[in-house]
Amino acid sequence: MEAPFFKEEHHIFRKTFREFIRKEITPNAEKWENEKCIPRDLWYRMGEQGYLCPWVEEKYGGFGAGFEYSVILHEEMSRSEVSGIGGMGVHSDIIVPYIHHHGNEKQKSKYLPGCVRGDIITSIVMSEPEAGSDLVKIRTKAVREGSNYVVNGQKVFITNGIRCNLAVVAVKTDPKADPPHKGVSILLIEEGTPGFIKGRLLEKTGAHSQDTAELFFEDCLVPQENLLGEEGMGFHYLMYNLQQERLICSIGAQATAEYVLEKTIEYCRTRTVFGRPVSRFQHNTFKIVEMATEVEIGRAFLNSLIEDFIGGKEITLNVSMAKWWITEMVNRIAYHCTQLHGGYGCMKEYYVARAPGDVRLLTIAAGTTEIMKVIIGNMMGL
Amino acid sequence: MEAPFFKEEHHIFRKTFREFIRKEITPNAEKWENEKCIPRDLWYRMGEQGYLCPWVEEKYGGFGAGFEYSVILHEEMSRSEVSGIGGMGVHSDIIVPYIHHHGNEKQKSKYLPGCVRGDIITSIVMSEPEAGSDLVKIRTKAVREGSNYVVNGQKVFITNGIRCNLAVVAVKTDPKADPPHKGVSILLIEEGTPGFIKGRLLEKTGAHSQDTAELFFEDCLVPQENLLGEEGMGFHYLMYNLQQERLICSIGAQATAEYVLEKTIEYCRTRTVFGRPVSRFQHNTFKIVEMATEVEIGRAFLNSLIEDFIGGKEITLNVSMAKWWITEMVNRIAYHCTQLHGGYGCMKEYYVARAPGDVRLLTIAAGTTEIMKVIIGNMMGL
Amino acid sequence: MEARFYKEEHRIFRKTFRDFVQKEITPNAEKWENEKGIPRDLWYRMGEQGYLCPWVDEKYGGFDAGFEYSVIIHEELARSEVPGVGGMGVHNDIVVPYIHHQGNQKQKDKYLPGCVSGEVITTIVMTEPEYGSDLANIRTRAVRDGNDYIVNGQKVFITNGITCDLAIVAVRTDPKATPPHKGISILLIEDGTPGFSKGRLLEKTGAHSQDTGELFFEDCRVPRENLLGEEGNGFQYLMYNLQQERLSLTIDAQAMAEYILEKTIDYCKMRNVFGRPVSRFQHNSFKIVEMATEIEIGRTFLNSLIEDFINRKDITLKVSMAKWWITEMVNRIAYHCTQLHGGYGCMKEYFVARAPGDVRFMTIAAGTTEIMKVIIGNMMGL
Amino acid sequence: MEARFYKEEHRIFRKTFRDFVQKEITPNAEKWENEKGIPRDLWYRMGEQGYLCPWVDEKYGGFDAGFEYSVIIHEELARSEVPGVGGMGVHNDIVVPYIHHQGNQKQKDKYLPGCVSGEVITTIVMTEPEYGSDLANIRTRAVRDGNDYIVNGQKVFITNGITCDLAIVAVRTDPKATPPHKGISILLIEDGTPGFSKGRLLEKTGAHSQDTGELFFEDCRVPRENLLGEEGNGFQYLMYNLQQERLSLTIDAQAMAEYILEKTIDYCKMRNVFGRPVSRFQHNSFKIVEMATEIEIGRTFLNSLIEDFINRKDITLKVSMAKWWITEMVNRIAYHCTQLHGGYGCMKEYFVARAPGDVRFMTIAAGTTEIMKVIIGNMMGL
Repeated sequence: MEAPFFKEEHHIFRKTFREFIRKEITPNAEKWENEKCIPRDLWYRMGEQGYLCPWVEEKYGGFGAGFEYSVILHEEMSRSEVSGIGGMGVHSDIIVPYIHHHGNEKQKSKYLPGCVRGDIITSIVMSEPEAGSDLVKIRTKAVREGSNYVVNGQKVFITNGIRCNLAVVAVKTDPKADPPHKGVSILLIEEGTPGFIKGRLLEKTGAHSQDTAELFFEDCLVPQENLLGEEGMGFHYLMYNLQQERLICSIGAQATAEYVLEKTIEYCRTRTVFGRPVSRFQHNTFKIVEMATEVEIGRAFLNSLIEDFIGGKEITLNVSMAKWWITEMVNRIAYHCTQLHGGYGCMKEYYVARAPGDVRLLTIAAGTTEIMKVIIGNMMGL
Repeated sequence: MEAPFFKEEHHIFRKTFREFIRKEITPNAEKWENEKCIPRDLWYRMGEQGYLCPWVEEKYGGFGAGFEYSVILHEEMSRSEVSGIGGMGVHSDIIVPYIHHHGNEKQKSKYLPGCVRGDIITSIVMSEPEAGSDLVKIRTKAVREGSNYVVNGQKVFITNGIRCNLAVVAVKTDPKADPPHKGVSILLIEEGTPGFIKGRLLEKTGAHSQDTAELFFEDCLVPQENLLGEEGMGFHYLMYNLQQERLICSIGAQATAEYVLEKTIEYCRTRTVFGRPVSRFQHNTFKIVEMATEVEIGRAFLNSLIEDFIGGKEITLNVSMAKWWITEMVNRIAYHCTQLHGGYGCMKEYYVARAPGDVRLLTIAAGTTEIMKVIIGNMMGL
Repeated sequence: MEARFYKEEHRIFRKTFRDFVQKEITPNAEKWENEKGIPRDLWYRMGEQGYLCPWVDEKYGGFDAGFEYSVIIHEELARSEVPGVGGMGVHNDIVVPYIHHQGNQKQKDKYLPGCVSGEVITTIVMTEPEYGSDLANIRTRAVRDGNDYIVNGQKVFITNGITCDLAIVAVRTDPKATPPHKGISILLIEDGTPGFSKGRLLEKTGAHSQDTGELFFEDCRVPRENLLGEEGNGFQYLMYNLQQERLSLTIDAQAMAEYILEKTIDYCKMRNVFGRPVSRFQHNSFKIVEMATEIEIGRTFLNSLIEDFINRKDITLKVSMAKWWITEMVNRIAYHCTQLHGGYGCMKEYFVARAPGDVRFMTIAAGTTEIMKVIIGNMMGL
Repeated sequence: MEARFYKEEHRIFRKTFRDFVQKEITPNAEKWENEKGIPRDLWYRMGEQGYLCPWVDEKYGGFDAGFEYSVIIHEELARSEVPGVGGMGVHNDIVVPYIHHQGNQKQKDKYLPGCVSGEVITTIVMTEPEYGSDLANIRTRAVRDGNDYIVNGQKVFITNGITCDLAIVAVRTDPKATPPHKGISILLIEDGTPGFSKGRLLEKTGAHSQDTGELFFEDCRVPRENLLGEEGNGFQYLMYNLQQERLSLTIDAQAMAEYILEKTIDYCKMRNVFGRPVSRFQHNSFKIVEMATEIEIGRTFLNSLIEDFINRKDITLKVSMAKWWITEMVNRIAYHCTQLHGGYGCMKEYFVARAPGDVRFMTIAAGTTEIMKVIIGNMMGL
């Protein structure tokens, strides 16, 4: 289904970027999977091409590009077969916006240009071993000491955790705050700051080329000027940016579902069994039709959601619906598509076989399916 | 699958009873559906044949028959295409057991023989407009006055509510009891007792030949000797008998699922569309196979459960599992089987078309699916 | 969310029509349910108000109204709690279009004004006992005899089959045609034509206030001038109009789903169990959230489909997807919503309790779910 | 619930073997996962202890042990957290039976003792790149040449494909046979036979510690005495042994499901979120209850199936049902259990996080879900 908000220039941009991915990214899928990381150099290449944070204003080196371009970048990266690329999407449209929306002029001019060029790789640092969905429970403390904060604590599940040279970190500046979320603040912590230690690369069950890590802070001294926005407003900032994060997450899930299904349809049309293409068995035909229908329906919903977002409408309710439904949908589709691949559905060389592992995280990250349902239920007054 | 606990005599009994149903019951399905009731006379005929409460001891007119016979009666009645017959099953194995297990000698000798002959039709009277699943909340009050109880209140969803001449009624004898369930007692109230008023026949969306009604008690004087067991033990009795009720309910649901599927397979084999039997389209074949598998699996589980029950084992956990899974399963099967009937799947003359309406109640009565899950969750310590 | 294509005048129209429905239709739900039909007078009242075929050209008494108005009428009728008025939707947007699109000037002049005023109730007559989905093989014969056709055959599942004044009948004019569908033509047959007899009212398992009948043709003489369009083009006309028929039915299904859930949410917020509103139990609240999400997603897809239809795009693929997914969805919703009503979920007086029976036909009529999947599969080249 | 067929000696054996697994296998899970295989030495250790093919006759070094012992070994290995040991289950109850059932005295004397001691690791070689489910059409040719067969062809998805000492290979000895399956024979081909080469270790998406490989045969000379049974009977032997293969795989799937859920329940009771154990949220507790119910139902069905098998009944229908339903069930359970683990549900160090990858092949290997449904459909005469 053609989205109403894409104009000619967007189609051209998509074509160019898809070409870039076909040449420079997809062929390295297996290599980077095994290296459990994408090469540092790719960040520079992406930056040169203007594929990182194109939405940033020109004065900071960006293009002031519309959200349509971010949508295209996420959709095409989701079709690259390289899960790790997702880390660039997180950088461009989930983390850098924090600096842009809540940072002061000094912070913006210091960091944004690097974020656009690819010199600076950012990571957003929220989760802790004891506080996943439950953000207000974070224990990482930041205590004022003169013109610094002394930060202590442990963080987990950090995307770009190994590569990052700027961490956007949620900390407790006031443990006694009531309600507790008023005690949460956000600090910008640069790589190399004494006491900022990168832990081990976490072994995931999918998305292997994406570096996810633990971070530790041990008496880490962070200058007060690295406080993002106001003290005690951290939770508020997180909630604010979560809406875009969930939208991005839904876009990635939808594009992945479309790609996995395309690949599967190709396979089922060409692979023959018992003398017929796999797709010619009515059970398989219907299975594919059911998936195609769900993909089509999801797309219609997502497009109208993107439209609302571009139109500046409040999307909390619908993005929460999209986040859980589309991410669950892509998991169903990955499951049935591997089945349709028979034995090859378990062989790593087939992208579709890797898909279940790569998409598993989607129903959990950025707010689990259950959290989404709680949010919707509350908004419905249930 | 052949149940291990059925011996030759049971097979003979089943054959005879199935024949009785084929001759005397099934042909009247439509008539009784429209009359919204089964004829009073059928109760006598069933009694004569020994098909009511065969498990009751001989001294009260029964046969002291094993539970196997009750299983057979329920299974075959579920295959009669006459939903109303269910009321007889409720009488035989759900209500009369109250009198038998908790009644005193006087009550037993007074009522049991009639229950076996069919002179006495019983009903169990628990639910109230404001208290469905939540039994401890019942408001029907029974106040001691001399040698009587004065009963006031309203009851709903009463099976055999129109026909019954003996009501087994849950009442509050002590509104202040703490915990409140200790205030619940059970009274045996005979038809004709002044102040015992039968309300309207409730219009259900299925099981039309089963008379379900409201009952009212207005200053209804019930002699103290009609108290069942001890005062304040009512809730305990209800919980005790609920296990058998849920088992019976699962047996009926399972047998119905088997029958609906049999009928549908016949139909799909003989009905042709696009020049092929309906069953020859792979999608339909697989659909039937999936249902047949679930039916088979449900049967294996139910049989082992019946075996445990006969063996006197504690079945609360497994019967709760069976109750929700099998009653939900029969609803899925009724849904897909009507689909396989095409336009006829909405035509009353087809039993399968009526099935969804007839089985809808099963996931709700005798403890909803949700209540079952709560019970299981508690037993699992979740 | 509201569709983009509605303007102020549409909102005003919806409000007016909703008032009309609430005053003149909904209060009679039970009465008409028992009468198994809606009164003739209602057709006149609807006609007076301009609620019948408002899209018809003004020169035939219509308003030349856009499809938006048809959508509104469908949606509000679907919320009336009287399934029988669905027969008016069939008349408005499924049958009369045949006369309008394929009829000649003479036929239009003769019938359209009555269709708009309510004097001419129409019905579309395709299905035969042996041929449901398999239209190309219908057997009802029409043999040329001078200036007449002599029609012989039987038809079933005819909406408005009892009340209709004008039947639009698919007949076989050439039994030797290959492919067989080229032998099908359409005749306009008036009530009262000798040899055209109406059979019994069919007893359905739901939608009781909608009259569904059988029609018989025994040497029924139909003047040749009553041939619709050209001989042998009948199948093509059916296929053409089927798209709008499926769209209309899908609109009904979506509106029903929305209404059923609204009613259920009201009930669950108001009804208390175990000291809390039913909606406050997490399982129930998640269940409602899941339904609300599916409804929202279905609505977005349907709206974009309606938009395509208004813009004269080919909707075959999308309407086939919407038809099966949304009609299956409304059945799931009816099922879960009755569950949330507990015992009342089986009591006829509750609209939601009747809903499962009322929506059951939707996955079967106008092309079963399976047929939709076959169509989509073919279009996808599977 | 425990199966009827277990006696005291079985319980003792289970306890001993479970200790062995906990000591010698589970602690190496990660190591062997990375080595993509289990050490040769483990085969000897298992052999010493009598855990390899205990069912083999004593005269060949076995214990003549009943199938109950095989079941226990399968179940405990499935709980070891090391999918690789599944290869031992394949050796024990899937491959070696070929030699035992269809081998001649000479072959038994030569190979069985080694199979029991662990010196001979076996593998069954059927699938080819172009022929998965469609066995009758395999192309690997074996041409008679004097006292040898000359074998040419390629095989894929071979469990123990890297470590095997003896391959039991399905070949085509008569390309002209009609029906084609009559042209299939089975050869015993020893590691080291010239022209028999082992290909690369296949990179799977799960079950990493299980070595799965490709095998190539290039003018491989196999003495005629290595023909298993009679020429042209190969397909029949495969079909015969497939029943036990499916039963074994189903036992693994069921045991996995039980273990995954146990681990998840432990986690959900211990892990706190929003101040409550994860298991205390009604949605989660219902989810767990639903899984526990499916597992219980699956277990009952499986036990009755095992009982039939032990009693030499024909299990084709039931094992086909169990195979698809239980292997699909374990996949659902792996999915929901990872969800209940939140972020840790994607972290390799958690067994439950690896489970979705480890169980994925189960609905595909030994006959896909779709093949099972075809078999059942045929047996039901659909």
